[in-house]
Amino acid sequence: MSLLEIRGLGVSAGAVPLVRAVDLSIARGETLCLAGESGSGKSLTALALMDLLGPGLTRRAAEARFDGIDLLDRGAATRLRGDRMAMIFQEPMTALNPVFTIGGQLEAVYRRHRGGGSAEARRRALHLLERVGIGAPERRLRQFPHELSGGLRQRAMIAMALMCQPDLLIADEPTTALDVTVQAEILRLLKDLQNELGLALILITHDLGVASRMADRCAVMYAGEIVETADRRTVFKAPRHPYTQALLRCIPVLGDAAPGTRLLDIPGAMPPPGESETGCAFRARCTLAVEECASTPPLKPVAGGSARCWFAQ
Amino acid sequence: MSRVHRLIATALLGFAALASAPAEAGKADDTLVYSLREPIDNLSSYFNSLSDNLIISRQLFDNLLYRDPKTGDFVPQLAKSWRWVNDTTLEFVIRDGIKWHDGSPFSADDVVFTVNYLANPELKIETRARASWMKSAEKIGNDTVHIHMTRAFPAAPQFVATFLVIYPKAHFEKVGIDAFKRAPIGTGPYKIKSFEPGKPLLLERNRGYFKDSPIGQPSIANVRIMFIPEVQSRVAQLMVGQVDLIGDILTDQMRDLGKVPHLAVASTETEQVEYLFLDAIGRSGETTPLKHLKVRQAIAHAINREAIARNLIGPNIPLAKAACTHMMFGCTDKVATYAYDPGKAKQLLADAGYPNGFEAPFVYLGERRKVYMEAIFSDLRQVGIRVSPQLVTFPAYVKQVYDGTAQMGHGVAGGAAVFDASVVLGAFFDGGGRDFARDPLVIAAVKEGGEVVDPERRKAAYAKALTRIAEQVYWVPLWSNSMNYAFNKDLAFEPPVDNLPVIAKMKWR
Amino acid sequence: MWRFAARRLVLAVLVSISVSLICFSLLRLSGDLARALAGPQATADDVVQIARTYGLDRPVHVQYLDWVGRLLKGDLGTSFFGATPVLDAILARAPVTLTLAIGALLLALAVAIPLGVLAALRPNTWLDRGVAALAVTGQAMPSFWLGLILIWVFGVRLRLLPIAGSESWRHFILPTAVLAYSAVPALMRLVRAGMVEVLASDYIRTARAMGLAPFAILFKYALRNALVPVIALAAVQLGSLLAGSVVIEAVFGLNGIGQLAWTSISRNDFPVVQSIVLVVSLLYILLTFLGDLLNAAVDPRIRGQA
Amino acid sequence: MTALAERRWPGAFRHTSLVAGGAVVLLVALMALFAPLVAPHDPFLQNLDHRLVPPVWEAEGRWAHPLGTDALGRDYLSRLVYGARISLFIALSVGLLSGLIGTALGLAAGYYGGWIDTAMLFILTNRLAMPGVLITLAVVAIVGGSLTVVILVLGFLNWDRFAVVVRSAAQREASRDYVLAASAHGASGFRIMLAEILPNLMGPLLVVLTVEMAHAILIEAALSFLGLGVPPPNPSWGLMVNEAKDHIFFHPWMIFIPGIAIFGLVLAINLVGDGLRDVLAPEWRP
Repeated sequence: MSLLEIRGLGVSAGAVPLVRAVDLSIARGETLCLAGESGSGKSLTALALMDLLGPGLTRRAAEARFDGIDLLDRGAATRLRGDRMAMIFQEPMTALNPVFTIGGQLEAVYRRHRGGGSAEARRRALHLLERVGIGAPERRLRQFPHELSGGLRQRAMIAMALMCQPDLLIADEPTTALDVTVQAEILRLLKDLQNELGLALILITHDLGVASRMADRCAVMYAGEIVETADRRTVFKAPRHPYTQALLRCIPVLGDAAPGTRLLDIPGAMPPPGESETGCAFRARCTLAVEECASTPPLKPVAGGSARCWFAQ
Repeated sequence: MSRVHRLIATALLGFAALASAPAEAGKADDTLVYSLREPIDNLSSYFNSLSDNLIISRQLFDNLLYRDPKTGDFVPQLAKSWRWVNDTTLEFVIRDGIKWHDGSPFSADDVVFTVNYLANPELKIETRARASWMKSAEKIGNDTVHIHMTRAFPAAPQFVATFLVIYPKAHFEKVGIDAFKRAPIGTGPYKIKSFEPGKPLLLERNRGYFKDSPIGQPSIANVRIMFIPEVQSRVAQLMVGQVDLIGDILTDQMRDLGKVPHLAVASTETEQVEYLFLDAIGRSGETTPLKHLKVRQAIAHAINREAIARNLIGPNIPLAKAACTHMMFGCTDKVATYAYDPGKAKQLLADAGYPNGFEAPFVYLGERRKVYMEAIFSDLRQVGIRVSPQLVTFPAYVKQVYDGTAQMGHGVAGGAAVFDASVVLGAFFDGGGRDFARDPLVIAAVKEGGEVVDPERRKAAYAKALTRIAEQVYWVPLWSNSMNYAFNKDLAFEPPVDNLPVIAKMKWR
Repeated sequence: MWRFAARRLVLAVLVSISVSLICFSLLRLSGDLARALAGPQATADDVVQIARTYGLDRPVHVQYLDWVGRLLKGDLGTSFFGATPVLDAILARAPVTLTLAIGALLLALAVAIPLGVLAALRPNTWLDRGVAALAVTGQAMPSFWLGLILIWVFGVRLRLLPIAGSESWRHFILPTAVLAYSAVPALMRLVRAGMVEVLASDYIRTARAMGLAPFAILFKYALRNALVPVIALAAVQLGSLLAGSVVIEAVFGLNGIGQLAWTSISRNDFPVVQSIVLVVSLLYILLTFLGDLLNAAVDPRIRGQA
Repeated sequence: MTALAERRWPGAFRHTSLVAGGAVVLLVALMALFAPLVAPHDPFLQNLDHRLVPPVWEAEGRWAHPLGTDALGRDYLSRLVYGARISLFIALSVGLLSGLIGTALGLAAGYYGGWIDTAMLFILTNRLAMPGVLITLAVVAIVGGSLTVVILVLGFLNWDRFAVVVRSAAQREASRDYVLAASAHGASGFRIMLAEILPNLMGPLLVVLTVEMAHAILIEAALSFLGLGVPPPNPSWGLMVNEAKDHIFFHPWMIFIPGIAIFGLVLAINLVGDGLRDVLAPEWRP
């Protein structure tokens, strides 16, 4: 049975839908990559999962369960956050509170969910800082975020997310803001931690190179919809959706892309939210587009996954 | 007491304060609440030139002489009798049986001490002019004192009656000036109950006040003096009954307050004269139009003094004909006068070469005069004289006058309760810094009047000066300065012409 | 931290020196002091005598150095009127003005912080609009006018509150309210803007993602960050409230420093005027200095910059 | 995108406020410009027989003087109309003068940096440390109040906001490509500041200008209230409040009318300023 099961998740700003009909599931120990261009709704999907949407944004879903617990019940979702589900973000520079020490911020999470004295929380924080590869953890605990480099801060963020031994970690572009060398280290760390702790990991990235290295399964998003979801092999070797195909054409060597390779060269631009209510959102940029594409295609099951295209087989 | 107890106590006290109504003034608790203007730091009229301080001094201290406001005569107060020994010496015989507030006896030594203390030119008092006429005092026998003057000073009795309050030698020498300023002891009808700067001054009746005092015995038991600079706040306090007596209010306010059922109002002329001065000799610049007699006459004709006085000054305030008030010794009204006649004013301006009028700055003092000053400007404007008014503070005013940069302006002369034409003429027509006429004829006459002691010769000299001033329109005399009061109907109060109310004379009805 | 404090301190001292110089020279622009002091009945001799007694016949720079020399010994000089030591005159009135200014600042903060936070939490609602309206009207209200109107309504019509004076805390209600109203808009806008910015910040999202209690997020995390600039502004505001109390004290008959300043200005009592200007300036410098230190204490980033 | 929208006051309110504020300011400006046509009487003409006539909504009001007459019998409406001229003139002159000083200092400090910046910041700290109200009072008390004096004193004391805003804007602009390009082409610093940087600061400058104009009107009113502002017989609104305060308890309408006029104009200018800020320079929101 999967750890997280989502059906029909949507996010909208007032009447404007930003994310539509997203189905997702992830099992313990699995890595799911949410890939797509910026603005495709990856981050919003993740934030909606965590119930962290900003003011003015609303979410709805047909079903959302985490280990059997109904995530649509706000109280339940709040109790899970930071405890069994944790999330880390793109900008380590701003994601930590500037006026509290690293230790203070880590310990606050533990005490919130586990209670107990600060000594216990401190031991846990020390242990995790060491585990995520931060040297001299005693000293780091007393430091403020601005005294740490970007890479160290992201490690501290990961440590904070792991304070309560979560079952699911959502990492929203965790390496995008970092130097290339640091990127690789952080990704390796995430992979190791996942193996060690049996974490389910949802990795959000626009970098197909990262996805191809990390993912067990991959979901490609376009204009607020999942257009293709499949295991890594299928997505990178035999993509079914024209968008996925176009994306992969942009990468020099298939399946062998180096981290940092960007999605760049599909002519045209993603339609702004709320523009097309019906039809395939990709049809304006699609080389295969025909009249039929003006009506919305369903997510069709295909070998190894499913794809939202009339032509997918 | 525990912290909780303290908190509860504080809360209860706060609640009690909220529940109790503000202290009401009035007859019921035999407390007169009198609201003055300027907050004071000390209670010595020598070390504080504010006129309000003189009012307070009046209640706490006595002078050697008292000027009867009805007759204008100087009657002995602390003195039993007095006389001029010669042009520069006054003699006073001291009463016995008078006691200071602390019970010690008043004596001639106190008088000698006070005069000699003030006469010291090194003493830092900003009211130097009130003392600089005195050279020294000398005890002649047990109860007789001579005051020697620095120069012949005919107005001396006036200064004695107004400014020369007597201090207790022994007490003063014991505590020193700094302590005395805060907790003075006098012989006056009221003594201090409490004084803290920033708080109301509380006085209580002096039950041992000497029986023969010309001001009589104090009747009201307690006095609370508040200091409220903003006239509206004073008016409001009177209206809601927190205050019994206020002065220095506008005529319009007085009229309106008179309609309030529980209030009464009164207005009086004072010993001061209001005037316009004109730069007749070009101190401010050779080109000033005011050098022309016709222009000055035009100004005198342009102002509807009658209408302004009736509407804005007060119902019974006399117009001034000469540069003095009728209350002053030496004043006369047999001088040239100029009736309101804008047509003639325009004609005179045209004759002087200003058919289209001219522009001139106009300097004046005093927030509360603003309304009728504007009326004057408006009258001048009607005949083509466009003044740009400058309402300035006293120092800036003095500077403009002394430096002669002012072309024309408004002023108030006399005052400080000196009922003598010398106080006007000696200050403004002596050829000195404030003289914009510098007319040798006037200067000579004023000098004579200021030096001789013979009353008839003084009168003649002043009449000569005043006639010349009016002929040449060096000044445009306006009217007697007035003072308006409003007070609780329960209070029997008669406004004094010297602006210095005596609380001992007030009673509850 | 110490280096930061030391640098601020040096700046504060430099500014104090130049402020004292400016105060002194500015106020010497006016007329002949001795003459003004001497009063209307004075003769020319009296004027000379007064100039000598008060040392006004000395060259200006001598007068300045003399003044500064005494200042360093804690002697602010002696008032021309009443021969009172200026320090005594100021200290005697300080309680009234400080009660007024601090009361107004506390009241303003008590209004501005909750309303600013509420408006930030509920942007684009009627509440937010109401708060915005309060801010805009507060900025446009002539305080002397409001004061007079309140006296008319509460003092004369309703007779609920005393009109003038400073004898009880009830006397302070109206003036404190009027003064606070003028200080609220700037503080409230700053709180709201700060809260909006902080609430939208990544670290608040992090805190929520970590499941921290909403109450703790709002008050411990968000407000603390949003209040960093408010502290500095509050320190500055206290200075301007002191200066702004001139008008309020005149209207409500409060005998405080503002009143002292106003009467001294209108009779050119130099020692008092220049001392008050100096004291208010120094207080401002001190407050901004403390504000900086407080900011540094709250926000570790500032400490680092020095 | 949401973050940006949240930073401003509510959208609908913002637009109405800009429109409403602008309409009031425009109305007052027109009234000031065409005062002789709008005012029913000569604002200086006194009539001592018709003093303190109440406005039409009071029992004894009459249409000859819709807003009544003052203590000298001058028509209140006419004085209000002419008073708009003075208030706006003061607001504009003070705004321009302080704007000139503040912009010059801020530009030089922001563009050149270094010791010029340090010196400017020192001057600014000094200025901020001086109690503006007290200094204004003292200076006006010494030299005497006149329109020119009031404008000069306020202009020379209220440049700080301009300087602060222009300095940081200039710092930002100075590092932009177009400035570097101009500088590479050998343009002088002075030219770059005036021709390249200044035009890009118009948005924030306009916003600060509204703030300072509103401020100037309020300060002038306070000065006039203490009797140190614009001298009579000018119908300044502050002076009208000052003259009316003598009658507050018996003729309260006298103080309400000019008080509301000041409040309304300052409010309108502030609304325009807030609106402009949202439109032109959202990053300058406090």
